[in-house]
Amino acid sequence: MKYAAPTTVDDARSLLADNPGSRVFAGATDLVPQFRGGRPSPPLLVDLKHIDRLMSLTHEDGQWTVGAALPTSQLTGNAGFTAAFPGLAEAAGLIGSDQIQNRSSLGGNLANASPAADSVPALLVNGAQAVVATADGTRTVPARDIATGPGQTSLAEGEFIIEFTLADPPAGTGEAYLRMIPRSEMDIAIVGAAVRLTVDGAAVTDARVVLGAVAPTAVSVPDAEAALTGAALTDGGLDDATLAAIADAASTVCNPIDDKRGTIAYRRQVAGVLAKRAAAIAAERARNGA
Amino acid sequence: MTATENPTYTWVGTRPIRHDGYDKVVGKARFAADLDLPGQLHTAYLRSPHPHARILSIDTDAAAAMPGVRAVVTGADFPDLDPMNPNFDVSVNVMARDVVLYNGHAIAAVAASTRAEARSAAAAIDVEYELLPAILSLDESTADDAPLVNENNITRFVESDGPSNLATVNVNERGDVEAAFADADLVVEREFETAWVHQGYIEPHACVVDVGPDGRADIWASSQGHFMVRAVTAAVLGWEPSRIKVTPAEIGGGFGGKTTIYLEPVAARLSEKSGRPVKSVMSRDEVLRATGPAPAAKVRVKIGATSDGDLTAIEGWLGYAVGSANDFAGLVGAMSVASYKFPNLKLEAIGALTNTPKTAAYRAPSAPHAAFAVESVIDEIAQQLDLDPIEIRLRNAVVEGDPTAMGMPHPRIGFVECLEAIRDSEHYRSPVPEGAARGIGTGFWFNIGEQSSATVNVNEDGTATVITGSPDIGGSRASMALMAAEELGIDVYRITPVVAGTETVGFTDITEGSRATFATGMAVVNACRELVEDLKARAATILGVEAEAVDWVDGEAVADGKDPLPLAAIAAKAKSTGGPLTETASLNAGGAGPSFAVHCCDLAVDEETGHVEILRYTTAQDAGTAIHPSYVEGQMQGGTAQGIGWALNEEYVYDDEGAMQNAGFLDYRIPVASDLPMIDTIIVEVPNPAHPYGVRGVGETGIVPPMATIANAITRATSVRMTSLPMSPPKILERLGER
Amino acid sequence: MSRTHVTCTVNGDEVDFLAADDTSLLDALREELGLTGAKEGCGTGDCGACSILLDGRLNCSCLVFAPEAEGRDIVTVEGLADGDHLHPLQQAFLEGAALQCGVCTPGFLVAAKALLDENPDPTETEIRYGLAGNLCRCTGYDKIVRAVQEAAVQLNGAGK
Amino acid sequence: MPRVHLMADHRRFTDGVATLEVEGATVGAVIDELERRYPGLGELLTHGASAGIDGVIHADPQYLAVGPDTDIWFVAPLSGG
Repeated sequence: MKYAAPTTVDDARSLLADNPGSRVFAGATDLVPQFRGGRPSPPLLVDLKHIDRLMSLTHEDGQWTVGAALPTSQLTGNAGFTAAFPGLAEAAGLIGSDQIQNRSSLGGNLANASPAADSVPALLVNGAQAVVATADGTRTVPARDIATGPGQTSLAEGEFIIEFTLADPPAGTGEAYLRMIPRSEMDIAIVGAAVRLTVDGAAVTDARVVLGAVAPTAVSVPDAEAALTGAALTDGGLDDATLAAIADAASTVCNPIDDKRGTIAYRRQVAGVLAKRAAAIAAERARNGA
Repeated sequence: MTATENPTYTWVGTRPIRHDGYDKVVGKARFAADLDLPGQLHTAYLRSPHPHARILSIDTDAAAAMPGVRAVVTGADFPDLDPMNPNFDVSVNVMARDVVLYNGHAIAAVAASTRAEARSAAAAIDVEYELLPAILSLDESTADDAPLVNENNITRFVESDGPSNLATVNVNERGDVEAAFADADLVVEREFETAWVHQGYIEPHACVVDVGPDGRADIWASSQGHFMVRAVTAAVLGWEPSRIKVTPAEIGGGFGGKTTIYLEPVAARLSEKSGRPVKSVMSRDEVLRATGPAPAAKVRVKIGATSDGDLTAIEGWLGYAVGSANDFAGLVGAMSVASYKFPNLKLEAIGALTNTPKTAAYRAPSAPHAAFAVESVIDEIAQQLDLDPIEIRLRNAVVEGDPTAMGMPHPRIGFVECLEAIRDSEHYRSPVPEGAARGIGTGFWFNIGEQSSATVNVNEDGTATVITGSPDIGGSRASMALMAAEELGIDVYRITPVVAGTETVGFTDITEGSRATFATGMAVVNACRELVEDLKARAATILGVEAEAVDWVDGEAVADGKDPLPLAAIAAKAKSTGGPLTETASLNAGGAGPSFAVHCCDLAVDEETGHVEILRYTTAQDAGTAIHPSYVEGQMQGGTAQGIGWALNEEYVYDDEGAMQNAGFLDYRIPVASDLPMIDTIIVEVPNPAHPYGVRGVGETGIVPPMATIANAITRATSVRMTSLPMSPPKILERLGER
Repeated sequence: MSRTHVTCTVNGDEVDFLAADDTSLLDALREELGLTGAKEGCGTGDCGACSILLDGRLNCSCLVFAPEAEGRDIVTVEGLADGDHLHPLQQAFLEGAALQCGVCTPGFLVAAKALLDENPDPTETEIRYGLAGNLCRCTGYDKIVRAVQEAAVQLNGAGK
Repeated sequence: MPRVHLMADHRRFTDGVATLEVEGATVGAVIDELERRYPGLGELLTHGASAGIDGVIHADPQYLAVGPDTDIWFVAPLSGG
């Protein structure tokens, strides 16, 4: 297995074109365990961290651009970004230890296509767009269209994610991400739940709810979004009926599996609990931000 | 030898910086995997993907022809031992012969110039299997028509009429339990189960082996006992032990799991075949798939009590799933639950074989499973009788002279003192925090003595070197130095404690059973006492007085009318007074004192997710005498943390094919720092009369109480009695849903 | 087998080595440079025993490919002490008995340094979460957390 | 004579008797006498038991001297972690 560290998107593109079967990587936090687990290694590893564009974080004209290979510790360490996207920052900050945080990236977390990826539900509730390097240019697609199943993506051979774009959230928006793990750290989510709410005065005007680890890919919960949209918001937060409806909707939309990390029944039940709790936090944040 | 009452010591009980500490904080300490020899080869193993299969053929030709490959071995390269040979099971576990007994069982190993080459070659070995029925649980193993797990297994310690799935049986009985249950005011009976759990040492097994052209082997190994490594490696190879020299590397944790061997004979054979040194290091995946977990268990316990809270009878059946072969020396640990004065008792423990990795000792082997059950039932009795959980235990606690489960009377023990220490602690006296609940649990371990040797040399500058053969897992060198400093009367930093190899110190058994500070410490004390006699005689010569006129006080020879003669001055005249100052002592120590512990835990349960948060934890344990209190606390805290992991999240997850699904630290979830609070320690000191300083040994007991302590707190928090370990969030939520 | 020539700074010294491209930085440090302080406990980034600083940031060296070290600045446990003068963390670990077997200790020391570099006055909870990537099976973490607290006091008291 | 205490699973050799007096100046001699009286029992005690004497467990007790007032508890062998 050879290693290459191109410094431009074009160079990376050429390396991938010239070496079929190659893999791009940023942190390799998933890749190395896969190799050690016996997964055949590719002929060439293309390190994306030397391409400035993939390592940058900018905020211009109401839009954040996050390099796909940027270590998540640099996202969580950016005060502007964490203020704008507290839930996404929380999610990014949950990917493994401090050691992992200095390697893991949003691009890797999404392109690895683990159903349990922490940052993905939070990316999706924020409507992130992925800018993808193609064989001869770039294309921009919703982040939600990248992962298609466990370990499967819509990226063609030789394609890789350059960056994500996220529009500034409207005033009165709050978001939150919660996950369930058996320990307090270092685990893969058994369930993850991201909620983003926008409020106008005393009611929710826009709601997005996405769950992780309960289906082959991160899934939206339209019924929860419907229950939230228009829901009243008081000093006490969302009312119990709305919270119950969110929990029900989240549990219903699950299509989880039994595995070493959790059972179907457990994931279903806890998906509802976390969706409800994340909604309550998002509502609180939205009120404070409104 | 008896311990002094209320002794006042100069060094014993102090907390010096450990002598090997500097090397360990600057990265210089040499663990086995840190050693490299010129020209060394690296190994890779082929391991069985099936839990039980006959090996029809192994084709290693392609592997042997691959780049960098210097040697390949299979079971055919090792002699077949007689099944009654005590090392038979280890021999088969090291390398499968005709049958693989578990998924992960070693089938072949390759030595090559690089690890990558070795791995590629191992993968190119072609094996033909005939699958055999696999037993993956205790219930399957003990079923009437169960297929045999291991056709060579004969039940130990009882008469046996042929191969069986039963590994060992241990029955203890007194009084009449049936009559006692009939008379009891309250009888509580429950069944509990526990999962396979791993010792989880951070250092994977490793060794470097160099077999020379003369056929002699040099082995550097991380183990709990290098004389054990020598003996067992020799047995597996069919060699005389003296052909092998074992140098102990630093050991990166063991907890019982390194009281046996896996790699050394294979590396030796590969070195012999290749003529090159061979370094063999397991991956974490191999550690979990192929080295010693502790048994899974099923425990049924029935306890009777009077309405006043007197425990009148206990009946218990304790079944342990011990894996594919058994060197699980008895199940006496299961009997450690008899911490109470049950007048009537009937306990039966069995070990049953399963097509899973051969189990190995893990801290207080077999006691945690049993204590989980018994301490849970006693707590339930306390709740039903509305008694304080400590009061009911105090009321029934064994004291000196009360019988153990085996009937033998207890020596002086400190159970009552530990219960009182928790009862009187700030933790127990403070109110339970809002939203939390408190649990109590106890445990004990017998501890063992065994053989140890020590040599003490006084150097020409008046310093001393203390040489023992006990691998130092948790700071025992510092304890040896403290005891020597106390005896010799010199500064602890003027003593260099050394763990020496098989050719440079007398035979010493494994560091296990909390015996190092106890038994090896006793050898050190004995050697020092002989040395002091010699020093006094030399001083008499120098001072020109009768030997009887010399006393040894604070590191000096003292005689009436003479200036005191410090040790350094005597050392400087060693040559002219009879030659080098050195003494050696060896012994087979009896009198290891049992150590009891009582734990107290506050926790909160998230009733919507089943997640448990440990909020506060206090442990009181009888150390006899704490030679180095910091490392006594460390043993108490470490055992407790392992017990908390066992209680909450640790378990082997197998698929239907017997393949471990969580063979890594990501999904085999040992506690991380943020899972735990500070673990407060109360060292109780009830000296062991059989040790010159009263040492009991503290390593084992700490892991025994946490499971019940936590279960009892969860019950008090949720009104649900958890009977299955681990008490992971899914299991707790499921039980909460049944309320 | 072709090997790549890598030049980098390790513990203040410019060094170079040859390594196959798929060699981990951990293996390169241990086998090519003889720096065996960093340990392999898992090889998958889950235990932290191989922790190093890479351009000042905490990393598991088992997850870093050796060629990635080209031109970078690396600090291992061997580089924490200033000559014979131990780093306050090392001293606190010794005095506080914050190690038993010692195999996780190098990783903890490096991780704790990274933590205190970033957050000189961490709370107990911050220490526990900051060190959650480092597994210790011997101590129950109690004495490790206390040693980091003590080292923080020492470092802050030194006027840093 | 030394008093011998048997574990429950060894009492089937003795018709359920748990405690008996057995002649012998050492534990080994006592085991030999037990084997003579109850064929098979001595073999199990030699290879599958430790002896607790005066509150102290001995793993290899063969040559330990015992007196007329000694209680010998045969217990399953013990190891540790």
